[in-house]
Amino acid sequence: MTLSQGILLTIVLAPLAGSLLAGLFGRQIGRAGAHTVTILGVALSCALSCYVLYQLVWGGAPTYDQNVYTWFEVGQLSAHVGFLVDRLTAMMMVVVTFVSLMVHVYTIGYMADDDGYQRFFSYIALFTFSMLMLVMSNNFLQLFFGWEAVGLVSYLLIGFWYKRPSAIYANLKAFLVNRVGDFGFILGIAAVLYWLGSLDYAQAFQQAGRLEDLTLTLVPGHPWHAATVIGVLLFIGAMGKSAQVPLHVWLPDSMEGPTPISALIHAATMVTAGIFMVARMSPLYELSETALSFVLVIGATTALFTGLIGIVQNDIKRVVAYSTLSQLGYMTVALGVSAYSGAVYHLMTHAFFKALLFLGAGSVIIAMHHEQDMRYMGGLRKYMPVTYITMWIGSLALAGMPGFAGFFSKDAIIEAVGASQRAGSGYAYFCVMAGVFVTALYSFRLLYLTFHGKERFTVKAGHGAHHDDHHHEPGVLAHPPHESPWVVTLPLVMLAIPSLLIGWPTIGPMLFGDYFGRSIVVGEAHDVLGELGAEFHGPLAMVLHGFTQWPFWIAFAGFAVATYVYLIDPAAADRVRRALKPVHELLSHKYWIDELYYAVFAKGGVRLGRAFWRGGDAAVIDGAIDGSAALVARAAATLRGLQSGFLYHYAFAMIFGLVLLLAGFWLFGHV
Amino acid sequence: MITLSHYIVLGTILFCLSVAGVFINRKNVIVLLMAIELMLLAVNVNFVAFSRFLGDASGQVFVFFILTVAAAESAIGLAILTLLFRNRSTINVAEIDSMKG
Amino acid sequence: MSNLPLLSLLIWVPIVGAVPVLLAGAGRPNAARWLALLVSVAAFVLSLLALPAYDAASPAMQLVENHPWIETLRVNYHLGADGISLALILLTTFTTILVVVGAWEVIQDKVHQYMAAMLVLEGLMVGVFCAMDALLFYVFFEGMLIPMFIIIGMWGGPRRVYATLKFFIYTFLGSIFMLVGLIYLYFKAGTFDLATLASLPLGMREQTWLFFAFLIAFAIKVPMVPVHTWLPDAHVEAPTGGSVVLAAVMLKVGGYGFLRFSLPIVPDASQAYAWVVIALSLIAIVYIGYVALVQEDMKKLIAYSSVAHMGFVTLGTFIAFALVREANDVQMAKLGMQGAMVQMISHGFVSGAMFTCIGVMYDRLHTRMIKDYGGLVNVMPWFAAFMVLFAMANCGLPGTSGFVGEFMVILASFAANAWIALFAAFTLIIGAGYTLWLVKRVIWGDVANPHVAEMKDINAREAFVLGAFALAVLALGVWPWPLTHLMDASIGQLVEKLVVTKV
Amino acid sequence: MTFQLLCFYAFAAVTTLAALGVITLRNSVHAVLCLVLTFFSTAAIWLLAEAEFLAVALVVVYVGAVMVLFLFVVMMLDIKQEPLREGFIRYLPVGIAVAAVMLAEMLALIGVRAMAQVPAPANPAGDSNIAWLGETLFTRFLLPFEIAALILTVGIIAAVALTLRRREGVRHQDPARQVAVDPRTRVRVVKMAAERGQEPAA
Repeated sequence: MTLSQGILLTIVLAPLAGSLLAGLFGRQIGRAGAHTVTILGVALSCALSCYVLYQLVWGGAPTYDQNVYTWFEVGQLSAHVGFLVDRLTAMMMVVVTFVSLMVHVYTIGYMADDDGYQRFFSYIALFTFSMLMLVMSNNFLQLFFGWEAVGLVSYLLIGFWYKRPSAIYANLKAFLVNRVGDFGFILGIAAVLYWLGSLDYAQAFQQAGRLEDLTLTLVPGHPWHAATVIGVLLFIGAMGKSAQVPLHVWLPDSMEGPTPISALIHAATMVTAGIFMVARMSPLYELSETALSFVLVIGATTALFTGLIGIVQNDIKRVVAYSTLSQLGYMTVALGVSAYSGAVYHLMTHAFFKALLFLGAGSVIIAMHHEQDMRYMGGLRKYMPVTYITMWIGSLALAGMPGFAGFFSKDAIIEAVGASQRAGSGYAYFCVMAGVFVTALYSFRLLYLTFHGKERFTVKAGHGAHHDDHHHEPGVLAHPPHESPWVVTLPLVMLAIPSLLIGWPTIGPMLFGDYFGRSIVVGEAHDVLGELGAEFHGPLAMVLHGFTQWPFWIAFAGFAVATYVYLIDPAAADRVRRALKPVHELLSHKYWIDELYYAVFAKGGVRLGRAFWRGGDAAVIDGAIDGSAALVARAAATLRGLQSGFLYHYAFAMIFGLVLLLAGFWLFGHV
Repeated sequence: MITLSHYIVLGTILFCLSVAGVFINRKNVIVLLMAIELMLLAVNVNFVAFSRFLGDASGQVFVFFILTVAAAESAIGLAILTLLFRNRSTINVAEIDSMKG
Repeated sequence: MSNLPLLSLLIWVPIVGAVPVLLAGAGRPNAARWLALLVSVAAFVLSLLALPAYDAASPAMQLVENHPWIETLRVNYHLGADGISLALILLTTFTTILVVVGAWEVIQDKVHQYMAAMLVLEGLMVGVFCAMDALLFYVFFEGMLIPMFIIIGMWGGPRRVYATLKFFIYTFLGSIFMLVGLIYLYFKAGTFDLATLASLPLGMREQTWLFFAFLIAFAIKVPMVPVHTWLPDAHVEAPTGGSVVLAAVMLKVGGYGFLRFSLPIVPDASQAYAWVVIALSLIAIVYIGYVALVQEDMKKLIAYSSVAHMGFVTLGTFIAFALVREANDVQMAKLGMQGAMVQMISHGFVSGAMFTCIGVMYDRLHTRMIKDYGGLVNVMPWFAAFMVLFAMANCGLPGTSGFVGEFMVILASFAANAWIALFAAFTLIIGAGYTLWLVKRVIWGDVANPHVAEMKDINAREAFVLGAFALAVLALGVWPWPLTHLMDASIGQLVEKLVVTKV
Repeated sequence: MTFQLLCFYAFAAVTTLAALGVITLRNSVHAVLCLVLTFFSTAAIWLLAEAEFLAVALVVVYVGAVMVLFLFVVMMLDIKQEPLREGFIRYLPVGIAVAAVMLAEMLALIGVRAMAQVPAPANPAGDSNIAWLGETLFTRFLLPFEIAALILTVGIIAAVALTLRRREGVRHQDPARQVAVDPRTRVRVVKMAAERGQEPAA
């Protein structure tokens, strides 16, 4: 049983076809047509992905690694477009297409009265195509193609409501910050090609041993190991895409996009591309302790410090966004301690419960008539029970409640960090532990503020009867909130199921078994998951064990604090805020990083550009050019006096010239 | 016996006289034209002499052409002069400086 | 079929075709338009015919025509094409059709003269790309200036006189140096034949002088920093079609010149001074990127971005030296040079398309200032789609042609020196910065003012032009193999010759 | 001193003096006459050099045609002489100095003494200078000859074109226009609505 190229091509191209149909002929096929074709495309893709996964895991199909066509050929060097489908890829394919399918369905409800309906479907189908290209790639070139293509779609979707100044600001920012990451990424690819001689994964990994003795000297006297250079450069790309500190600033702003894409792109799939990429490159990363330590520290910093910001956010989507940042940090930490399968595993569980949380938040937003501020919510549980329950499931999974999907992956990561000997792992261990508390705190804060407590909105019938997304008065609704239609709740339920259950059957094979086989390579010396695996006695044992561990109690502390401050004694929140005013300021301004970047890079760039333009181009270069022209003009004006217009002056000049010439001949002989 | 030098010296003297003429009659176009004729004549004398002494007909052919061109030149020169006089009632070169830069 | 003098036809069909266009006269603009379209399509078909006649596997000059021209000087009418020439010729004929269609209703004044000038320009540009005799090359190289001079000077904007003079004097000054160099070579070799000149042994001192003579000529044409300031002015004042041809094809003559003259004739000096060109290219990429960022005039912005993109062409060309001679990495050198060539072709499409887009906007609002626009997507959705696509190509998004060349050049330059790659890769950020900021201010947002609100979406003719560009951009981005295959053998040979020193 | 040499000196002296007259005489008419004399004596010197055809041509063409043209012009134009003489005295020394310097330089360059010894070879023309000249002219110099003819024609046309002027208000017949008359342009038949007579005021 082998994988057929036809099926793989169909998986990739079906969403693209849907996207093109919906995008180019949106007007002809109408709204229903648009969502039908794209959903059909993605559904087909999802079904076939599941089939591929089945073939690989149960059908015993070997890893598929073949080129589809040659992209370019220069001498002996060539680049191709091709697929590498192993179990890692198959898992990603299933996650991507499944979440994407859920989001497609959900969008029918969420975007029901938006003018850009067809366009939106076209975009998200295009995104599915790009993401599949990314995960299924068998070479760096195609990886970069997918990498940038998802960035493009993200750009288009963040700016989907292009009339909003904040949206088009956010999408520009997202693209540019990602570009900073790509800057490193492309250099990383260049380094791979230079040292390993191929853009093809298989060939490059085969040559990875060559990196041992190679160094690169950028600053004289400080040679760097080739593996470290490659690792760090590629990881800079991942930092952009997966929003790691300090390139995390774009992700919270990306919430300007419609909620479905926040779920799909900015939580479940695209932002995890960086994690996937590092896991894919594990044969290279294993060669450099330094690069992995770098990954570890960055990840740990992201995990804790962005989570902290989440505590003070009032926008429901932003809370989830910061939580995403924090969870991405966890995944990165896992990568940093060589627990690649832990990272990928968390990626998978996170995709489900974070998509769930976002879609749930979206459902709340629909109910609140596009009000996103949690300060004007509260008590929603009686209006929208399905959303309420599924949100609880998602939050518990996020907080790492034993038994829920998030528990298995997160606990494994924390244990792995604890077991790791790598430089920086102490710091990382502290961060992830503290992060557990923070995660629980903001998760339950969100739940309490939204669904519990008193209703902090008023319903005023007849006020603002038009159903649009700009509200005049915060907290004033035209209609009472109500549960969302089935197209919205169905995906919630569909996502809640894996959020609840996916951990049980998968933890064994994926984390401690040999599910990933040779897709992920871990060096003998730092195989922390292998060590943990020795103590693994099935999921039930792990769950039970989980209740006795520190992370559970830390999370419980977070839950307790949240419960007291936001449910039992709401006034306490204000007291705490006042008591910790400087800290609150720091967090609510997100450490002033945005302001700093704006001042230094955006403003500074423009100022520098203006200086170059006015100073360099206009003053120096054109000054010299125009100056030389002016010099000629002045010289000509002076010499013009010689042209008196009098015939005899010219005649005299000629005769004098003749005399001089003769004198010359006479004096200097017969030359 | 007339030697080549005789002719050449004569040509030289004629030429220098015409140069002096250009200098001292700087305002009278007619005399200027005549001075130019003299210059050409001086050249022609040399040509004829060289042709004779080198035994090459080319020299005389050239004189022939110079005469042709000189005739054309003086015809046009005089025409311009006439035109000039008709338009400005003077042939004083000192008053003609519209070519001034 | 195979006996047709295809290259001669490619040169002379447009030039001769310009005569009836001119004769159509001012009274019959439609006749002039259709005739010009007919001629340009004919030229394009001819260039397509050249493809099957060309054997991409062989690096030799093909489709050669060699007739004595000025026998006393031993100058020959010697034409020939390799993969590089052919690619550029295709670009030329393709662009000309689009320019002719693009000018259809836009040019109302003296249509016949405009069209004729374009056709003559096309013929001359093709001539530049297939001349195998240095003097013939020079004649075409200079001749090209004349129609462009006329196009900018007659159909240009308010400051067109300044711009044309600057354009003309700059480029003319450059080519004078080249002429001096060529004459020196002529006295040395007794011929202007490029193949002979390429195998002519030259001392280092001579090579250095010649190198700088060529450098000045081609650097101005490309243009490289710091002799680039004619380009923004010329672009701003030129009519849309003029800008398109200028950016899409004429700048390529500079890059082509480096490949045909500097590298084969003075390889040792080129190697010795490659660092100059590389440094200037990097300055172009970074410095010009910043300058582009703050432009207020869209055409200027794209003009500056052209300078930055052409920096990749020169970088890719000269990085080959560092690689071949110092790192002994022929493979990467080929990649770099191939990247430079792909970048040239791609930049032809992308910048041509960008200028066309600006032309479309200008036709409606008669301003090129960014601040006069905003929220075009509301009123012109199809146009916005095209514009965003081309903007993405301009900032080198994979899947569009803009990516391929930059990618290759960055990969190659990393092999030469990581610092060079570092600066080159900076374009990813700054290129995206200026392009997308432009898009943000022009395309996105709410309708900025009542004038914008009245703008009509593109008509069928404009859609055809933009669509053709879009197809080219996407095709080249998704599958560059046909192009790289076409040029591979020629570039391989060029790089292998670099190894041989001439001193 | 042979007779020929004597003649040469005589004619040379006349030539020089006449040339001097050309540039110094106050009256233009006199100057032209002096120029005529210069040409005459030069023609004589050319005869001594056995260039008979050119000597004759000089007299016939130059003296006969060109100089007469000069005379015509000088006499036809009513030129005030006085302003034209301004600066004559002032520039005289300069003129003489320049001429003298030039003469000295030229003579020094030519090397008069060295050439004084060159004897005249046998006349290559043989008996007929005209045949000799004509043969050369119509074989080796045929094209220049034709061009010279063209130049003369152009000169004539140019001279005529320059001096031609159309006078306004001169009545004269133009036969070409008279013949080319088209009756349709002469008579125009106009159709008008019949005019109704004014009603007499009651």
